[in-house]
Amino acid sequence: MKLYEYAAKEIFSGAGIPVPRGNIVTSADEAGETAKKMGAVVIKAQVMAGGRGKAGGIAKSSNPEEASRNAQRILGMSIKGLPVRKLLVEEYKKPQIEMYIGITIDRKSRCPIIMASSEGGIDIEETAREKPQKIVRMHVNPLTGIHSYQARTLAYSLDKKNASAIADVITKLYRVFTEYDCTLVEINPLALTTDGIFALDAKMVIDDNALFRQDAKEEETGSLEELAKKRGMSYVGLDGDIGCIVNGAGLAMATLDMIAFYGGHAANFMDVRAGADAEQVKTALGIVSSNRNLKAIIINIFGGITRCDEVARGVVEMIPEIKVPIVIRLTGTNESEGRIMLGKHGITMASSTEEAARKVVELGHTDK
Amino acid sequence: MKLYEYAAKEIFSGAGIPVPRGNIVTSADEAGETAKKMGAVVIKAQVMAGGRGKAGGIAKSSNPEEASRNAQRILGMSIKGLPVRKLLVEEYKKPQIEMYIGITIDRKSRCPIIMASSEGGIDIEETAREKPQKIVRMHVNPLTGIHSYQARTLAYSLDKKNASAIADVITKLYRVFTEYDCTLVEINPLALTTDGIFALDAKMVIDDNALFRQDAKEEETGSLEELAKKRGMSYVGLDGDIGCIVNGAGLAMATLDMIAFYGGHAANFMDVRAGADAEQVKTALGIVSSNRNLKAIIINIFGGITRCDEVARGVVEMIPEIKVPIVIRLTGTNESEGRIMLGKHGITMASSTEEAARKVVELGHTDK
Amino acid sequence: MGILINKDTRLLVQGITGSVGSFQAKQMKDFGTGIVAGVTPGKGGSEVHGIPVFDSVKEAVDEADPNASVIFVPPQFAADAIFEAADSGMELIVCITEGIPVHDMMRVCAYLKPQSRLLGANCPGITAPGESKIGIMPNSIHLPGNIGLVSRSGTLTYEIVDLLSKNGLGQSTSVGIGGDPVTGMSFADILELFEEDPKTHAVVLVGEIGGTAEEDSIEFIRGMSKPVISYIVGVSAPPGKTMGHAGAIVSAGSGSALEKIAALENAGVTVAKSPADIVKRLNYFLR
Amino acid sequence: MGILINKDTRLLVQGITGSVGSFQAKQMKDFGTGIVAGVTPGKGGSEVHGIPVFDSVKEAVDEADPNASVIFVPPQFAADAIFEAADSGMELIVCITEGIPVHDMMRVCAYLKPQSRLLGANCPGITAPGESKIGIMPNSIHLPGNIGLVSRSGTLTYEIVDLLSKNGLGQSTSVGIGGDPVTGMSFADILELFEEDPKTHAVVLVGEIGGTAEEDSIEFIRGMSKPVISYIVGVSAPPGKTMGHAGAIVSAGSGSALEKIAALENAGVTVAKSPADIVKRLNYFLR
Repeated sequence: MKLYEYAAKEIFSGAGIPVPRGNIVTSADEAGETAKKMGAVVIKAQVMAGGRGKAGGIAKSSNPEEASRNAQRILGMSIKGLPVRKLLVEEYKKPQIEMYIGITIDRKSRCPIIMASSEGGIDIEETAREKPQKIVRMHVNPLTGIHSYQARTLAYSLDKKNASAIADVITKLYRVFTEYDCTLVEINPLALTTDGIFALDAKMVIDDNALFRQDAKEEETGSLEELAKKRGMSYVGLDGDIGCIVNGAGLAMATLDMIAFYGGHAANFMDVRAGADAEQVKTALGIVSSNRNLKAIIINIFGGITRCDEVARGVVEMIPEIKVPIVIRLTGTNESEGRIMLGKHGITMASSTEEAARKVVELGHTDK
Repeated sequence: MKLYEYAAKEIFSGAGIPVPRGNIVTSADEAGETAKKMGAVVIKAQVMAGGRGKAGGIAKSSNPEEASRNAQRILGMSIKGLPVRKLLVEEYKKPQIEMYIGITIDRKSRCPIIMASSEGGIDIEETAREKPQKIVRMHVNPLTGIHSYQARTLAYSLDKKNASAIADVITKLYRVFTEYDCTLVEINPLALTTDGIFALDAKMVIDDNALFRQDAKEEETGSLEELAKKRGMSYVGLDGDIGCIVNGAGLAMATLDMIAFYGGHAANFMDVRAGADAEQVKTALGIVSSNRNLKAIIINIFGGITRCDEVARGVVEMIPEIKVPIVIRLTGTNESEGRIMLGKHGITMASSTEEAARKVVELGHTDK
Repeated sequence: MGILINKDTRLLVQGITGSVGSFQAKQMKDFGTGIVAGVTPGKGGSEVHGIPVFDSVKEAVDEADPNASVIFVPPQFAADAIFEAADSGMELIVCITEGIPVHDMMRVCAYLKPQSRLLGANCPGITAPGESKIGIMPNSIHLPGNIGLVSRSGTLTYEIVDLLSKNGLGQSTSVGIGGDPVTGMSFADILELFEEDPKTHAVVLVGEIGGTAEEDSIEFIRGMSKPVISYIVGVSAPPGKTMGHAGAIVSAGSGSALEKIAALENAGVTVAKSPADIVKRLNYFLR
Repeated sequence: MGILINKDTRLLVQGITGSVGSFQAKQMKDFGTGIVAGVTPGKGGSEVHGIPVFDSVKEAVDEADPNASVIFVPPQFAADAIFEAADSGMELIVCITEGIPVHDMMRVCAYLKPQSRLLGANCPGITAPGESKIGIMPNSIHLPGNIGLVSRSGTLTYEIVDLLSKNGLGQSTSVGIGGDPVTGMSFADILELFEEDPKTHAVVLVGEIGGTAEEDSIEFIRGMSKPVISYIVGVSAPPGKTMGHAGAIVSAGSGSALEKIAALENAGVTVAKSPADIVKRLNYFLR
C-alpha cells in the first residue's frame, strides 16, 4: 500500500525525522490562508504518481496570492490520469545540498538494503545508471536492525560535516521501515538548508501482507482493482478486448502471453487466487464483463485447492448476464463434475491453456 | 541492581502482567486504611532478603484491625539484619495452583534461559534439586527474542487449560527482561486463583552495566558498599581485621585467599579497579580504615593501566590518618617512582602478593 | 530418488487440523507420502486421517521423528511455525502459506542455519513422482521420469507438469520455490541439486516477471552439464507498479520478462516461447 | 608462533584517539605488535604515534588490511564496535572495554560467525612473548617459553605471568578471556588451541568464583595430552549475592571456589593452592 507524501511525512515526523511544517488543503483559499501564516511556501499535488514536478504539480509561491493562484491551477490538473484533489502546502526550505536515502528489500540477499547518495534530487535514477559509485549501498541484518556504525558510515559518505544529523535520520528512517512493515521508504531529496536537514519529499509503501497488523488505511477510490482486492483477488485493467479469469498469477500471465501469441489482446489481468468458490467466480465475472470493449472471455482454471465444480457453478449462474462468448478450460480437482455442469450451456471447452487461448482469440475475431 | 518487590510489580503490571492491587505503606494506620478498602489483604515486608515468609515478614490479614496489628509487628522486625521500613499491602488472592517462571542468563550458552515449573512456591529450589524433570528450560535467541511457539510450549507444560494466559505472561515477562536490561526476572508463585492468573511475588535485577540507559534508581542506604560503588570501586565488608585494597577483582580474591592461607582474616574485599588515581586511593583508604576492628592494611597493586606513582601519592597523603601498619606491594607502571615516594614513610614493602599477605598477617598479629 | 525428498521422507504437517491442512494431508497420504505426525496447538492427542496430532513440533519430534515439515498455518503465525520447525531440527521445511509479511520472511531467512532448508513461502511444494509429495500439487498430473522442474509459480507449475506428463516426459522432481519477494531456496539452490542428481537428465526452469531470481541463476546454469530449458511468463503483462526509485536502483534490471529473456539468451540459456515449445525443446535434448 | 596472534598479526585499534587507546597503542607498538591502523569516527586522516587513523573500520580495511582488532571504546558503544569489526571480516576481535551491558554481549555472541573470534569483553587481551601483544598486559612481565596461560582475571593474570617469568617459566601465549558473565571465547576454546599448538608444553588455567566456566572446561581437559594446572581464587571470598532462585536453578553448581576445586580435582585436574604452588607443579611436570 502506497502512502501519499503527506501521510508518509506525518509518520516520518512522528519518528523524529525533520520535515518542513505543512498543511493539507483542498482549495485555493485554504492554500492562501496557510501561506499567510508560513510565508514562502511550496504547493505540492498529492497524487500517487511520479514526475509531479516535471508535470507542473509542484510550485514555489512567495506570497499568499501566488500560493492561492498556484493552488487553483494545480487543483485543476490531472497527473498521469489522476485528478489532483489534495495539496500539501509546505513552508519553503531552500536546499543547499540535495541528498538521497532509500531503504527497500534486496530480494537476492533476502534483507533490507539502504541506499544513499550525496547527489539526490530528481535525477537520482540517472545518477544510479551513470555514476553508480555515487550510490552507497549497505545491507542490514533484519535480526539486529541497523548498527550505529552503519548509519554513521553512510552519513560520512554523504556529508561529513553534518554526519551526525544524517546518521540520525537514517537510523530513524530504518526504524520506520521495520515498524511500519514497509517495502520502501525514501527521502529524495534529503536537503541541507540554512535551517538544518529536512526531508523535502517522502515515499512510503507498506507491505500489503502486513496490513493486518498496521492500522494504515487506504483511501477508497471505487476502482475495479480495489473491488477485486477486497474480495481477495487481483485485477489489473489493460487495453485489449479479451477478458481473462485465471487462478494463479503465473498461469494468468502465461494465459495473457498465449493470447498475445495467437494475435489477441487481453482486456485485463485477473487472478482469482487459490480456493476461489462460486461466489468469487461470479464477482470476478462481474468485474471483467463490466468492460464494454469486451469481445470474448477466457476462464482458465487448474484446480488444486480450487474446485472445478465450484468454478462451474459460478459461471453457470452468471451466464444470463454475459453477452460475449466464453471459452473455459477446467482441469484438476472435481474436473468431471465441473465439465458436466457446463456441458449443457453451450460454452466452448478447452483442455490446455494454449488451446483455450487459441480458441478465445478466434471467437473474439469472429465477433468483430 | 535489585528491585524491591513492589517496584518490580509496578513494572510487571505496566507490562500487562496481572498482579494483585496493592499499596506501599510505612505505618500500621496506613495498612489498616488500605485493608478497609481492599478487604482481606496480605502484608509483605519490603526488604532485599529471601526467606521473608519463613522469618514472619509476610502475614495474611482478614480485617483492618488484623492488618494494622500485623503491620505494626512487621515494621518492628529486622530480616537478615535488614530493618523493615516499608510494607506492601496487597489484596489477598487465594492460590489454587502455584507455578514458577524465571528468566535469567545462561552464561554457558550466552543467551537468556526461561525456566518454568508447575510446582512453584517456596520450595522451588528443592524441586529443582529433587525433581529436575519438573523444571522446563528453554533458551531464547537474543536476536529474535522469544518465539510465540516457545511461550506456548512452556505454558502447555505448566497448565494446558490456562495455557494462553500463561503464555501471555511469559511473553510479557521476557519483554520486561530485555527492555529493562535484566539479569533476572522471576515470578514465584505465578498463581492460578478463582479470579484468574496473578503474579503473587516479583523479583527483578537490573544489570548494573546498563543503568546508564535505564532510569531505575537505587534507594540510597548510605552504606560503605554504596559509597565505593559511586566512586567506581567495589567494596564488601567482611568479619576479619586486615583491611585490603587491591586493583582487580581476581587479584583481590587471590589476596584474600593468601591472607587466609597465612592464617589471617580479611576485614573487607576492595577492588579499586583499573586506572585508579590518587584521589580514589585516598577514598578507598578512608572507607577501609573506617572499620574499628582493623589491625593492619594490605595494599596490593599490579599496575597496568593503574600507575604506581598515583597510588603512592594517595597513600602518602593519607598516612597521617591511618593508625595501623600498612604493607604495600607495588608492581608495574611507574613502579620505581612509586617506591621512591613511599620509601621515606616507613611503610613495609613487598614484591609479591604472597609476600605481602604473609607480612600483613604477621603485622596484624604483632599488634594484638 | 528425488531431490530433497524420497520414499524415506518422514513428514510432519503443521496446521493439520485446518480445512486446507486436513484436505492436503489426505491428498499427500493418498499420493504415498510418509506422513508421521501433525501439529496443531491445543489439538494434541487427536487424529486426522489416522495421523497422530501433537501440541508442538517438539512433541511430534520426540514421538514420531519427522525429518521434514509442511506448513499450512495462517500467514500471521506462519513465520513462528517456520522458527519452530527449524529449532526442532527439521531438515526440509515447505511453507505453503500465502500472504506472510515480507519482514517476517527476512527474519526467518536470516535466522535459518544451513542444516534447515526452506521451500517457499507461498509455494506449491515439491513432488518426486512415485516417491513422495510435500505440498499441494494435484496428485494426478505427475509421471516418474528424468526431467527436473523448478518454478516460481503455483498453478503454472501444474500446467507445465501436466503438459510434460501428457507428452510422456516424466519428472524426477518438480519443485515450486514460491512467488514471494523473499523466499528460502533459490533457483540456483535447486539447480545445484538437479545437477548432482543422477536421475535428472534435463531441467525446466519456469520464471516470471519481477525481481532478478532468473538472472541470478544464470551463472550457475552456465556451469551445468545438463540442459536447462527456461520459460518466462509475463511478456504481455502490464509493467509492475514502480517501487519509488529504490526498486530500480537496487537491481540493475527492471524485472521485465523481455529483459529476463534477453539476459538468459545472451548467456546461452535456451528460452522456450510457449509451453508446447518446452516439450519440443526437451524432446530435442533428450532424443 | 603464539596461538591466535603472531609476528604477522596486523592490528587495528578501535578507539585509538582516546586516552587509554592512545596510551595502550603506544605500549603495544613498543612491544613489537604490528599495528597497521586506528579508527575513531570523525578523526579520520589524523595520526596517533605514527599510526594512520580512519573514520570507519571499512576504510581501515580498505587502506591497511588489518586481520585483528582491539577495542578501547566506551561501554555504551563497544558492542557496536564489535559488530563493525565482525562485519568487516576481522578474524580476531579483542574487547578490553569493561562495563558493557550483558544484553549487548548476548546479542554480539549470537551474531558472531565462527570466522570472527572474540576475546572478552572486559579482558586484558592476549600476549605472545617476542611476537605480538594485543591488549593491556604490562610489557615487562612476559618471557618467551612453553607455558600456555589462560585466565578470567585482569591483574591476577599479570601476577601469575610475572611469577612464571621470574621463575624462568616462559610463556607461549598468555590469554585473558574476560571476567564478564557473557564473553566470547571460553576456557575450552583456548585450551583447544593450546592443545594443538606445538610450542605449548603445559597450560595454566586461572579461574575464579562465579558461573561454571571452569567446570565447563573439564570435559575438554580430560581429553588433553598436555598437563593443565588450574588455580582458582575466591576460596575466602564472601558468598556472591544470590540471583533469586533462578541463578541456583540454571546451573547445577553454586559457583563457589570450593565447589569448582572439588569438581576439578574429582576429574583429575591438578589444582594449585597458591601462585607459588603453580610454579612448583609446573616444574614437576616440565622437569
